[in-house]
Amino acid sequence: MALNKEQMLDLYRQMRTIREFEETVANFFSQGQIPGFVHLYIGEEAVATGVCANLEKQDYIASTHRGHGHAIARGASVNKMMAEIFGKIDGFCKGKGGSMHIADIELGFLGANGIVGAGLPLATGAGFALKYMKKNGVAICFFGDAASNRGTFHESLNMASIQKLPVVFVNENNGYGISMSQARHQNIKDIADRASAYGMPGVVVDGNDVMAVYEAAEEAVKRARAGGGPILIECKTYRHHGHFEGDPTVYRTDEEVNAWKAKDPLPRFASRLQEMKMATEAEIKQIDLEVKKIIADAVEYAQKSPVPSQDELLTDVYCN
Amino acid sequence: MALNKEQMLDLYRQMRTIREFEETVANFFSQGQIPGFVHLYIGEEAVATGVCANLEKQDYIASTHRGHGHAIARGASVNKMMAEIFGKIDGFCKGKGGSMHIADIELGFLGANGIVGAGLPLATGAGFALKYMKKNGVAICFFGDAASNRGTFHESLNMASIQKLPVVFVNENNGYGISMSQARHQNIKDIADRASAYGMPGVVVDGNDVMAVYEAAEEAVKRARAGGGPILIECKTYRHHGHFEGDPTVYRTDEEVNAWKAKDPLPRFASRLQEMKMATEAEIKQIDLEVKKIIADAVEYAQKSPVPSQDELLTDVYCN
Amino acid sequence: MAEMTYSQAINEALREEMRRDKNVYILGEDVGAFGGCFGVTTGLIDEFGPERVLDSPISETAIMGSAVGAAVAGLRPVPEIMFDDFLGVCMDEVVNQTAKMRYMFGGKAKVPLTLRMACGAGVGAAAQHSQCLEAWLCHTPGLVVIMPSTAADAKGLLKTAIRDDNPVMFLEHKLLYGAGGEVPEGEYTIPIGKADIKREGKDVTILAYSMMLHKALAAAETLALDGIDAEVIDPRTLIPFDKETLYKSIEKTGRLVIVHEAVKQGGFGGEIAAMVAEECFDSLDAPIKRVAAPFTPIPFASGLESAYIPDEAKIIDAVKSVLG
Amino acid sequence: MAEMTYSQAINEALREEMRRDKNVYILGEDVGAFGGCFGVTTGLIDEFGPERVLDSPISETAIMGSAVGAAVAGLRPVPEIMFDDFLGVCMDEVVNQTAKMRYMFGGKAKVPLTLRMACGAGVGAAAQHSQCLEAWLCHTPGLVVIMPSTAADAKGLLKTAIRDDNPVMFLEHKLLYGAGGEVPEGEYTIPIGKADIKREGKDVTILAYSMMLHKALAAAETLALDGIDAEVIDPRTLIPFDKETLYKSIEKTGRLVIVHEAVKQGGFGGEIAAMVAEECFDSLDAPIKRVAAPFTPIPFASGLESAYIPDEAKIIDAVKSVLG
Ligand SMILES: Cc1ncc(C[n+]2csc(CCOP(=O)(O)OP(=O)(O)O)c2C)c(N)n1
Ligand SMILES: Cc1ncc(C[n+]2csc(CCOP(=O)(O)OP(=O)(O)O)c2C)c(N)n1
Ligand SMILES: [Mg+2]
Ligand SMILES: [Mg+2]
Repeated sequence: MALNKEQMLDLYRQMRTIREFEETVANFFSQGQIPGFVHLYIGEEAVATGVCANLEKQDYIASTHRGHGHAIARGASVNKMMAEIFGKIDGFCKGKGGSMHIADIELGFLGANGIVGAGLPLATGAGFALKYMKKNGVAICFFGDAASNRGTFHESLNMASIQKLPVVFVNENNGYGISMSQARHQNIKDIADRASAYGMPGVVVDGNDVMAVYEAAEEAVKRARAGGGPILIECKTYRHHGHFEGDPTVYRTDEEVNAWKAKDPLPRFASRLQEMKMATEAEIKQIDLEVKKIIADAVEYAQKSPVPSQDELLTDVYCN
Repeated sequence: MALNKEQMLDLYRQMRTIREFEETVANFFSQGQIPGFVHLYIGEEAVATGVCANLEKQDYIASTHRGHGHAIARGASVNKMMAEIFGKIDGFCKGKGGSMHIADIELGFLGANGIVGAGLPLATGAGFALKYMKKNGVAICFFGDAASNRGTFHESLNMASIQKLPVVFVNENNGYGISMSQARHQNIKDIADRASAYGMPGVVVDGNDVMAVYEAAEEAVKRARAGGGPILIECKTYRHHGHFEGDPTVYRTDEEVNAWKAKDPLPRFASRLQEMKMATEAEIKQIDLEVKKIIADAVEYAQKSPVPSQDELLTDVYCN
Repeated sequence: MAEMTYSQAINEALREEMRRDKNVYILGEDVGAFGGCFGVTTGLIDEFGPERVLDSPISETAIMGSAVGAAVAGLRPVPEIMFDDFLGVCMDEVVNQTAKMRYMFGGKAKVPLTLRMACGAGVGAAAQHSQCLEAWLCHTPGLVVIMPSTAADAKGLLKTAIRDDNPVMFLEHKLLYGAGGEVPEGEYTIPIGKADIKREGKDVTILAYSMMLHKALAAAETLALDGIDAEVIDPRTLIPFDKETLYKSIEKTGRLVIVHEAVKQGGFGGEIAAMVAEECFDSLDAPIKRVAAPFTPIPFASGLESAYIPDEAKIIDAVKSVLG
Repeated sequence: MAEMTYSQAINEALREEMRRDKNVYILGEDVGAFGGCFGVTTGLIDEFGPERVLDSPISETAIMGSAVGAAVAGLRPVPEIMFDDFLGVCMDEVVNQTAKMRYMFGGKAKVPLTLRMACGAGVGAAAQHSQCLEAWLCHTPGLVVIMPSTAADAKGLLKTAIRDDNPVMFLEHKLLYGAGGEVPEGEYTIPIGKADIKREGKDVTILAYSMMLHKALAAAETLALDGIDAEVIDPRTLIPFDKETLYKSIEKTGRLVIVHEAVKQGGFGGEIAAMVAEECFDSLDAPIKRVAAPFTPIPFASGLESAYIPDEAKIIDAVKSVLG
């Protein structure tokens, strides 16, 4: 289905929101205002954005340690996200989870996850639940190239396939698992090729092209909703920053980074919008400004939010 | 390399030894003389026999819960095996392991294993050691069709492939994981197809034809020894007995069992030997008789062996 | 009361809860037409169909991981892991996902699943099919841990577990499956976290659970012949643990013997002893004794296996030693 | 003596043992040019090459499983799991293969591997990257478990571990990596199974290990100002555990406080308390106190995380309560 102007601009706004959010987090992290580990999504915005634009209320997504982009694309409040990352009580998890555990089940967001590859069976289970309850829903699982070497990948794709579950497995192939390049961590070029081991289709997409991602996901989601079963989509992309903030990235060259920055999904889509006469440069600048304000507000929200009180330590372990 | 008469008869003798051993175990199990779980290899003899005939002293094999055939094919003493299954001190493991843990590292037999799929990383590691120590060796991993759905399969094949290890992964596809048919536990026909997910070759072989298995393994082993890396061989076969002794096998039909019994690797190879004029019927009968005696002796050996003394309970937990 | 086996009682609990709540489903290896490795799920697929009684590939990680995903998405999965020895295969899903999800998400997730598994030695299944691994689970905040010793407890507690919104680890002893017992007729449940005094006594408290409860009761009868009146407490639930019932008993008897089948070192008995030594020290008239398995993997040979498993004689010795 | 960090000391131990024995190799995620997530293996690939310092895919199951295979085939693997929190991913390989192989095979296998991993909270890494899971390992017959608290101990014990023919679980606290300490010059090793009295005293025994040893020592100094003379014992090795040193100390002081960072319930402190309550009961003049983490996953927010981790104040309180 062709997207109209408003929808196209929404895609752009979404990507810009992620980018702005991440740059802001990077900034506060470097100032020592955010504890723990922070993994940024900068450079990969087109993937989450293109995929999540296809989702409906009943759908689920499972995410990774690099989860901010997925959360924003699923529609999570940037205020609550920022507050969580700052460890504040108004965060999604009352400050108990932090960057690696932002979640909102109500929103269909099964959570970022600190265990690489752990989201794969979770999404499989959510897909099972949707099918079981006949909700006409779909579960998306985002996971990295390196995660595709974990046993959970294998077991989940196999199970989803034999149970014909409405699950779309979205591989974010950014070429590295921390310092290990894809060429060193697996002996294949396209992760999508692994789909055939489970009797499901596999598709390769330019992960820096939000429209291409959108279209591939559209087809996959439609197929899954119609009972066609799971599918594996590989999105080729790149992370501009290090694995985590503070990573000196000794394992890659400037040339490589620059080549990928030239394919940055944001300016690329902005030009495309202009070429297609969907937006003027001014309109795009306007969105950028609006987003800046929204993220600045999120920071203010987070900074104003109190830290959790000490009795929060022992609550939420069990339901009563 | 074409096999000579002696070698061919050895293959037959090996298979007959496994068959006789297993039938004897079945018999004693049904009389309540063997405790625990017993999984028999009857019907699958051609696989272990054809593969192991290619091995040298320095090589390793990793086995499964259905490991008697592998042990015998690797040259393990049937006396010590029988004693182990009877829980006696002269068994391979002093009676501490039983059927599911028969092992002999000296012999290059890394052990039967009670955990489905656990042998895959073990063989990968043994292959690594052989390569590291430049021993010109190869490690074989036997595993079932259902085991190919465990995460260990995925992680091991991937690791063996990127490290280019001399490992031959031998899938024994007997069509079932306990009661679950292959068609229900995975959405593919040939497990060998999974090899491409790791950038390694995959081959399908008639697992009831010992010569076919021998030849496929010969090539794979040669390639692995020469530094060509790992390979996956799928042997299509069938187990005549239930999953474990005592299994009522409600999950399969008599037709199916009978169709496979008609392809029984033993009479099939016996006929072939006669067709090829490698052996007369009398010679084959003679081997059968000799084997009967050997296994009867093994039973006597096992029965005469004492049970382990009580202080064995606490030894062998640690090395000193 | 009806007489039935532990296995039948569990089967009934599953059946009743599946009838009551259509969101309850079973997923495990060979749980369908095969009825499960120990026959516990026999017949359920006939009533509920393959949509609710799912045979799984050998993929414990996906069994457990998908159960968590389904649970947070609104179902009440009752996954089965054939042997608790295989917990190591899906321990990450149990500990880092199932147990922590609610807390990590600030209370905004519920994980109402019940993981059933068979534990215990005694059938010659050797080192990888005979363990009692409850101690790992009892060290994991977020989990409920239940180990019933009788058919009635198994049924009542399993029903409660399935209805509970917390993830429950339900350990069934494989030697108990065939054991018969009286089970109340009709609908009933047993609360989580309530110990049961299986025998009243005044001289010594014996705390024992699962298979060992029966050995403790047998020991108590033998001790009675010597004029020793033992109280035998079955905690039934390990997490949450009913301290009150135990402490009250110790106040009365002044002596405690703890019995479990798991390896003694690092076993849950250590936790109980430490708790008592900290909170009940003044009620104690003698050292706390633990009767549990030695620090060794489980041997195959029958004679060795019997020597490994705690028995009546060892319980009696322990009781006599604390009585001085 | 040379001053170096805990991390450097571990790096030196690895380097020295790799020089000494060509069968020693390292396998783990990003252990090569990246130097490991915490920089511990920095520079080793330059000296030993990628054949002996292997970057692994994210496949802990294969890391651990292949290490076992390589170990029985004659090598001395030193695999690394980035965080002990990921043990759940390869627990089967650790518990059912590594630990049990020798016993199951009747003594006819050796598994000389040393699994290194980082543990502990304090850096805001939240619930899945901060745990201390030694209790699981201490409940597993066949394993050696070491948790060094100083650079010198880390170096000497790691060297011994690598030479030992048993599988060793070596837990390094991530907050200690940057901590400096005096390390003996030249070749030395420290025996497995020997506790170290890090501070002599006569009024109370504090047993603490890993990061908590330092908090215990700090508490002891503060207590000294109040005239309380605490003895601080660092077991260093948990399995095998040096009972003798501990019991001798308790005979002197009559009081015991156990401190560890892991969750108290089901933690190894329970085992120690139970052991003492059973075997040393008559030397005790007061209940045994444990200072350890509460029964909750580890929170992210700094204030909550600090409240979670046992600290000096809690140790002081516990000591005062057993003295009081
Ligand atoms: C089971 C597990 N192993 C290792 C890690 C440490 N770790 C965190 S992220 C990461 C790399 C992940 O790479 P990939 O899946 O490609 O995702 P990316 O970071 O590139 O988005 C690793 C090794 C972990 N969190 N969990
Ligand atoms: C991790 C694990 N899960 C489940 C089991 C129980 N189990 C033992 S054998 C078996 C079936 C194995 O099937 P397959 O791999 O095809 O081998 P086969 O028995 O057919 O030779 C199962 C499920 C186990 N031992 N280990
Ligand atoms: Mg990546
Ligand atoms: Mg099979």
